[in-house]
Amino acid sequence: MPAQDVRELRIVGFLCNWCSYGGADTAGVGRFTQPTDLRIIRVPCSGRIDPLFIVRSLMNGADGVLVSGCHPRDCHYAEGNFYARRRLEMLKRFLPITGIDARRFEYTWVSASEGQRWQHVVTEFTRRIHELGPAPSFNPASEADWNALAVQASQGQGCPCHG
Amino acid sequence: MLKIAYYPGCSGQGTSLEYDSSTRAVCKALGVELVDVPDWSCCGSTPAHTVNHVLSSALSARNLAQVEVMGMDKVTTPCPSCLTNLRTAAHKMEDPEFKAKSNALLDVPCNNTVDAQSVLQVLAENVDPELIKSKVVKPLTGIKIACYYGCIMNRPPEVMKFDHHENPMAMDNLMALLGAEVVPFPLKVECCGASYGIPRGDIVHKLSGKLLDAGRDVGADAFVTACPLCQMNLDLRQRQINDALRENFRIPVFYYTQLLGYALGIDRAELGFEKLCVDPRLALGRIKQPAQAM
Amino acid sequence: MRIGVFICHCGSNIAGTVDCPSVAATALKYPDVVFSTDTMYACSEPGQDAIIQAVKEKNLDGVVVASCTPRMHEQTFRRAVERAGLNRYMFEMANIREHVSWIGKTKDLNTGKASELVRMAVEKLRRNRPLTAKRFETTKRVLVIGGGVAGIQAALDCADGGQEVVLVEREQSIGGKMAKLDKTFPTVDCSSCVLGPKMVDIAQHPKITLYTCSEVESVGGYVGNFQVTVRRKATYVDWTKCTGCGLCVEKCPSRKHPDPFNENLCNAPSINIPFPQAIPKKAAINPVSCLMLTKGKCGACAKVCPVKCIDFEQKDELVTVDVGAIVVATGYDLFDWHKYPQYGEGRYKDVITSMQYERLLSASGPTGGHVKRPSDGKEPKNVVFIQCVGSRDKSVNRPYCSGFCCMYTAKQAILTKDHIPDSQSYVFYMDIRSPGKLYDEFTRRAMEEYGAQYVRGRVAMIYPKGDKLIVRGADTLAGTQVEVPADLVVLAVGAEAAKGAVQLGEKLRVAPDQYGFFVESHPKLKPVETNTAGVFLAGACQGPKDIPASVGQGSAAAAKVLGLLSKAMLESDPAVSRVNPARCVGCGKCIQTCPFGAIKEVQDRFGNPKAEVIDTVCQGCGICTVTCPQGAIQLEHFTDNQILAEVNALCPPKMFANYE
Amino acid sequence: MSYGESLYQFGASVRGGGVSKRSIRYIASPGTSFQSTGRFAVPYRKLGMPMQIFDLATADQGFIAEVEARSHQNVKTCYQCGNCTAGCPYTFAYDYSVSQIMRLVQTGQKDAVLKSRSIWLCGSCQSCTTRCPNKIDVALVMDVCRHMSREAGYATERSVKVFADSFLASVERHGRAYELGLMASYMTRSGRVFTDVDLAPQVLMRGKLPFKPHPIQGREQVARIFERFRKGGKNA
Ligand SMILES: Cc1cc2nc3c(=O)[nH]c(=O)nc-3n(C[C@H](O)[C@H](O)[C@H](O)COP(=O)(O)OP(=O)(O)OC[C@H]3O[C@@H](n4cnc5c(N)ncnc54)[C@H](O)[C@@H]3O)c2cc1C
Ligand SMILES: Cc1cc2nc3c(=O)[nH]c(=O)nc-3n(C[C@H](O)[C@H](O)[C@H](O)COP(=O)(O)OP(=O)(O)OC[C@H]3O[C@@H](n4cnc5c(N)ncnc54)[C@H](O)[C@@H]3O)c2cc1C
Ligand code: SF4
Ligand code: SF4
Ligand code: SF4
Ligand code: SF4
Ligand code: SF4
Ligand code: SF4
Ligand code: SF4
Ligand code: SF4
Repeated sequence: MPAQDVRELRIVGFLCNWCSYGGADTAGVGRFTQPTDLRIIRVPCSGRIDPLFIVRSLMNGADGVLVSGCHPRDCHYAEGNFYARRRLEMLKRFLPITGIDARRFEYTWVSASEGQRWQHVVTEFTRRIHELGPAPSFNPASEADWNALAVQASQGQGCPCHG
Repeated sequence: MLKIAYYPGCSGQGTSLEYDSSTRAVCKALGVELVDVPDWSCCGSTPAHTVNHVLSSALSARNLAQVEVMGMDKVTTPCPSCLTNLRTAAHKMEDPEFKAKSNALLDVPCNNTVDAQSVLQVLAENVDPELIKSKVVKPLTGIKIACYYGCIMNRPPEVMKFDHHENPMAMDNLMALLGAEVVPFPLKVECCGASYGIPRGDIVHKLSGKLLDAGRDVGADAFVTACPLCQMNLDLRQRQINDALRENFRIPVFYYTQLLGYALGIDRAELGFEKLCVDPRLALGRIKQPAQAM
Repeated sequence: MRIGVFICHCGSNIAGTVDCPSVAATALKYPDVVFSTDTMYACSEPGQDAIIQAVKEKNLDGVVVASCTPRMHEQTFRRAVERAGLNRYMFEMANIREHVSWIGKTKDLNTGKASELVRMAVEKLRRNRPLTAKRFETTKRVLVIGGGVAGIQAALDCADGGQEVVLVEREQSIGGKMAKLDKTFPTVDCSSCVLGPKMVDIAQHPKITLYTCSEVESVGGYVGNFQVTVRRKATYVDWTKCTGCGLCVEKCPSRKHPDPFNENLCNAPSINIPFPQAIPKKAAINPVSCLMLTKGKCGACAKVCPVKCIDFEQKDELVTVDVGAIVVATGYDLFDWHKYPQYGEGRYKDVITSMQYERLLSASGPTGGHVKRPSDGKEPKNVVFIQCVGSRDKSVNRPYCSGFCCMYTAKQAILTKDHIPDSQSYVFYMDIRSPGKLYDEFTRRAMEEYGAQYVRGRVAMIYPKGDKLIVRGADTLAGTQVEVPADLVVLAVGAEAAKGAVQLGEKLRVAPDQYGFFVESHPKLKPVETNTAGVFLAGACQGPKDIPASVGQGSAAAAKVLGLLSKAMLESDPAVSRVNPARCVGCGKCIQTCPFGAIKEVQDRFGNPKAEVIDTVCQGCGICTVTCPQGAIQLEHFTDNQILAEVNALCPPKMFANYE
Repeated sequence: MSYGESLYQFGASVRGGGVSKRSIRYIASPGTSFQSTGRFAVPYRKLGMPMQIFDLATADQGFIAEVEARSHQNVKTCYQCGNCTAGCPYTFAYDYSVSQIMRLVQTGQKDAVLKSRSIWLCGSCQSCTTRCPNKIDVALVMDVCRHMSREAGYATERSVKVFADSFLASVERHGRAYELGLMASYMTRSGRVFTDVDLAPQVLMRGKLPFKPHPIQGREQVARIFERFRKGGKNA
């Protein structure tokens, strides 16, 4: 069942300005049809993406979060995406600990010319989120834990459960 | 005293009896105790690995397993062909899947804990050159020697992990230590024709002929080798080569252990010079007597 | 705050699948929005005028335009709001064309999505603050590092363009590799005849200061205002007095040290002028071999020098120069072919490198231009060239093509025939790479007119036989093995990064690639720029390049420098990071993380360490912002609060879920 | 003589302005190579034999995949530099040079590869493997091709196959190679009864060929290795 035929879910995208945002533009210019669920927030660099943003999105009820930056070694800021990769990898490992399905979060690399790739990424991710269905409602009581977790992920520190 | 498991290899029982006996003699003299691997079997040699790698590995692994039973973690063999098989088997068995396949052919599985090294490597790495020097009673002064290593003793380097794959020096250094004049032999690692002597003698004639020619070119009185196959091709087949190429080579081909034993003054009977086909006496005659050498 | 919202139809581009008036109507409900309308073409003259008019009439202090991608028209609208009297950063865009109307088919879903994107923009705008660019003056002086042909060209072009230039060269003379070459392809003209005059121009140009025997010690500052410290190494000769007469060179008794200029084919005296056309033409003492400096006795040069300029006590000297821009032109080095043991590892004297062969061919070389082989001085008849030595070979970690060796090998084959008419050249090659004007014709000429025998295949081994070297290779076109008895073997060694390039890159904050060549800003569109503003690249330091390309880049880098320094003042982008000293605990994490070295440590008035961003260096990536555990360093225009406002607009926090 | 004269020289003359006419020596040329054992001559790809035309579109992908899987090598990385051929001492005896074998594998020419002589004549000297710029274990690829050729029932160099078979039979029987028995077996199986008879006096005189095998206790164990192998443990 194509994702756009059912009720929209809430998917937040964080895209770096130079590559992936451009890639999404290229997909638009090429009229590569995509599901409408995704809303994109533009940031200068994937290295600017604080795990806190992702955590906050999920906490506030987003059904999925997609992050995309420049391909490794192609970063406009030389190495921002390496920082991003480290932090996001860490976050991915932490999510299940807090009861969030890690499949609701994904990161990828798309360059400004890869319109088709962007279409594919969005379609696939949206399909995945629709398969998972709407996110279960979240207990705000643990917000403090969440924030602590995000801070640790941003600094690339170890798993919070094991110190 | 260094104690190490010893795998003589099939040729040591036949065509290279003198290599085996001289190896045992020099090791003893240099304080390396060789303990025969009990009930060792053939490593499969080239035929096995050209038929199937698991079969080849299993044939070698049986022997590695025997060494494990001895409670030892190192085995040495004089024969580079055996060495290649033992090391290649161990190298391949680093892949657990392959190891399982190989072990499935065996009664007693091999844990792959044994490192196989050539006797040459053992001598080069574990015996103090000064000790060897001190034990030399008949320096090899006066003889010009070309050291020929054969193609597989050092290749491929990722598996063999000893000396240099294009310009090995272990024998050169040893012979120089004994006082011989080592001529720079450029084809140290070229192939002699390997085991094709029987099925395709013509190949051996050509390849070994090329080596003999290069040896003559650099003015060698004799070859020194560490490989029974090389020795056989160059020595036993030298007459065939002369016939095939209309040549007249008369270059004796020693095992390095024979000359080492000679220099150490080991009983001639154990060195087996009489087993060489090309008469070595002329070459040995070039060695100056110690009195003159000094 | 008073916000105005403009929803663009873009003809039917947006309006076709988005209900623009309804988006505009919805926007009016958002906080602080006091005006909302839809417009046919927001970017057109009338569209912009309408925005300006609305700002003035409705007294707006912020504008949201929902239209195409900001990558297209953000600047256009920023200039428009500026014309209306607002700060250019009091503006936000919502991308409802590329991200909505062009990719979604369903009108009501598109309309809903467009409304939400507008709401995000509004929420962000509510937290924007006016930002103003800093303006600063630039130092009208250029540093060129490396005096090869690329650096020489860049220096001359900059100086001719009116800028002062400081040229720093590591060796005793400028000229680089080109100074060692005999002739150059594809015209086979004499290398020193074309390069020599340029070198003289460097020496004589009133705007150029030349420091040879010098290296960059440290670099501080930022675009327009770098402070560079240069180490001038001791030459033990007072160059202000030395006339280059060469008397000392003749008299020096210590002559056993290999001569690097002649690629170690011969020895050089301890006091030397590397070659007749050297610039500057001054003598220098090699402290490693000089008898006086190593053993304390000799001094022959000091006795003979007519102007008494020998100074055994001379020390290295540090000079600091202020420059506005830097051109890096440090060139390349040659692959160490000893990594191929099958070529003899140096055991065979008649196996030499291509650069050594250039010296043998050169009239100013050790043999006076007579090709003699090193082992016995005989003239070689069979010369074998082996290409791709240390190039296109993964096993030695050099998978790339060095680009110019095919061409110089063809040149050397031609020159061999010129020098020794009864010689025969053989060239072992894998492919012939000769794109360029007159290049392929040139390699064809080597074969067709000069009879060079080209053999397609690599060489497996070289071994001596008698006084010949047998080269055993493959002829893959004939499908078999070949052997050639050679008198001389010339290895076309590949190019690799210059020694010390990585360390220099660290000082300049220019990243080297995995092989040590400097990375340009964009492989196609910014080939001489780097990611560090004000630092440019020229020549083979960016990747293997022949002389025409190196010179081209030298001029291109100069054009960039002149463009930069032609502005009286530079403006820095105000969307940079800023530290809140009250929150900063001085942990230094941001300093370590910033890829551009844009953060420095300062002390507040109590002596506590604090971070401080250098506006002009910061590139606005925001990596530091995520790193700071205190949230003390915030990237302006993309602060945590601004981005979280967008998140909240999109996914309202549960407790206020129904605030609408 | 110099050894050079004993080599077969084909099409070696060098054109162009050179003086030294025949200084490139072509060690072997496919299509023209010919070998002589002194006793009988075996023509390879006969002189004047027409070229084969390969249909690239019908490349046997399964064959490529199998060679890659069994050798753990990526044959696509071979860029046909010829370094393996340049170093291979056996080139003069081959019908396809080793780099040509690599190319034929790359293009999925299963028949040409499995029926070639080269894969049967490779001496496993490791020159190719050691020097390949792309770190391909070329000797291993040759080995694997020989395995596949054997499994497909080919034996292009029959004497080589018979020798290997005789050798392994001897090992299976005695646990170690029994050289005299191996020779006898080889001569009967190959029909080449005069092989090396000229050497017999030298060898026997020096006591180098024991008349009796050296049986070992574990020879049953060794025999079982072969037994299990034949029963299907062979999929390497
Ligand atoms: C054998 C051979 C023959 C060639 N023949 C030709 C030809 O015929 N035609 C042709 O077009 N090209 C030819 N080339 C290529 C040519 O050499 C290059 O294209 C050219 O030299 C590149 O110039 P460059 O200024 O970028 O680098 P370089 O010539 O390498 O100059 C770099 C300079 O920077 C200096 N330097 C390095 N590091 C530092 C540092 N840290 N601080 C200060 N100074 C430093 C060096 O000392 C050097 O003077 C040949 C190359 C070779 C190897
Ligand atoms: C099939 C193909 C694929 C390619 N792919 C790549 C690639 O992937 N990467 C790459 O780097 N390069 C590629 N190239 C090369 C690339 O096209 C050129 O390098 C590049 O276009 C050259 O740019 P230019 O501005 O010099 O010339 P052009 O692109 O030719 O531009 C010249 C312009 O001048 C105009 N013009 C001509 N005469 C006059 C006149 N008398 N008066 C006024 N205007 C005039 C022309 O209309 C044209 O607009 C490719 C080339 C081809 C053919
Ligand atoms: S003698 Fe003196 S002036 Fe002449 S080159 Fe030497 S140092 Fe310079
Ligand atoms: S002092 Fe040094 S440089 Fe001068 S002449 Fe003596 S050795 Fe040469
Ligand atoms: S330019 Fe030619 S010789 Fe040099 S690396 Fe490239 S292909 Fe090889
Ligand atoms: S003409 Fe084009 S395709 Fe041919 S070699 Fe040159 S660049 Fe390659
Ligand atoms: S990371 Fe934050 S707290 Fe640490 S020094 Fe930088 S700004 Fe200050
Ligand atoms: S925004 Fe980027 S460039 Fe600027 S200070 Fe932070 S890390 Fe450095
Ligand atoms: S050496 Fe390696 S890359 Fe070159 S042809 Fe042989 S297999 Fe291919
Ligand atoms: S291993 Fe085989 S193919 Fe490779 S070089 Fe040796 S004989 Fe030739």
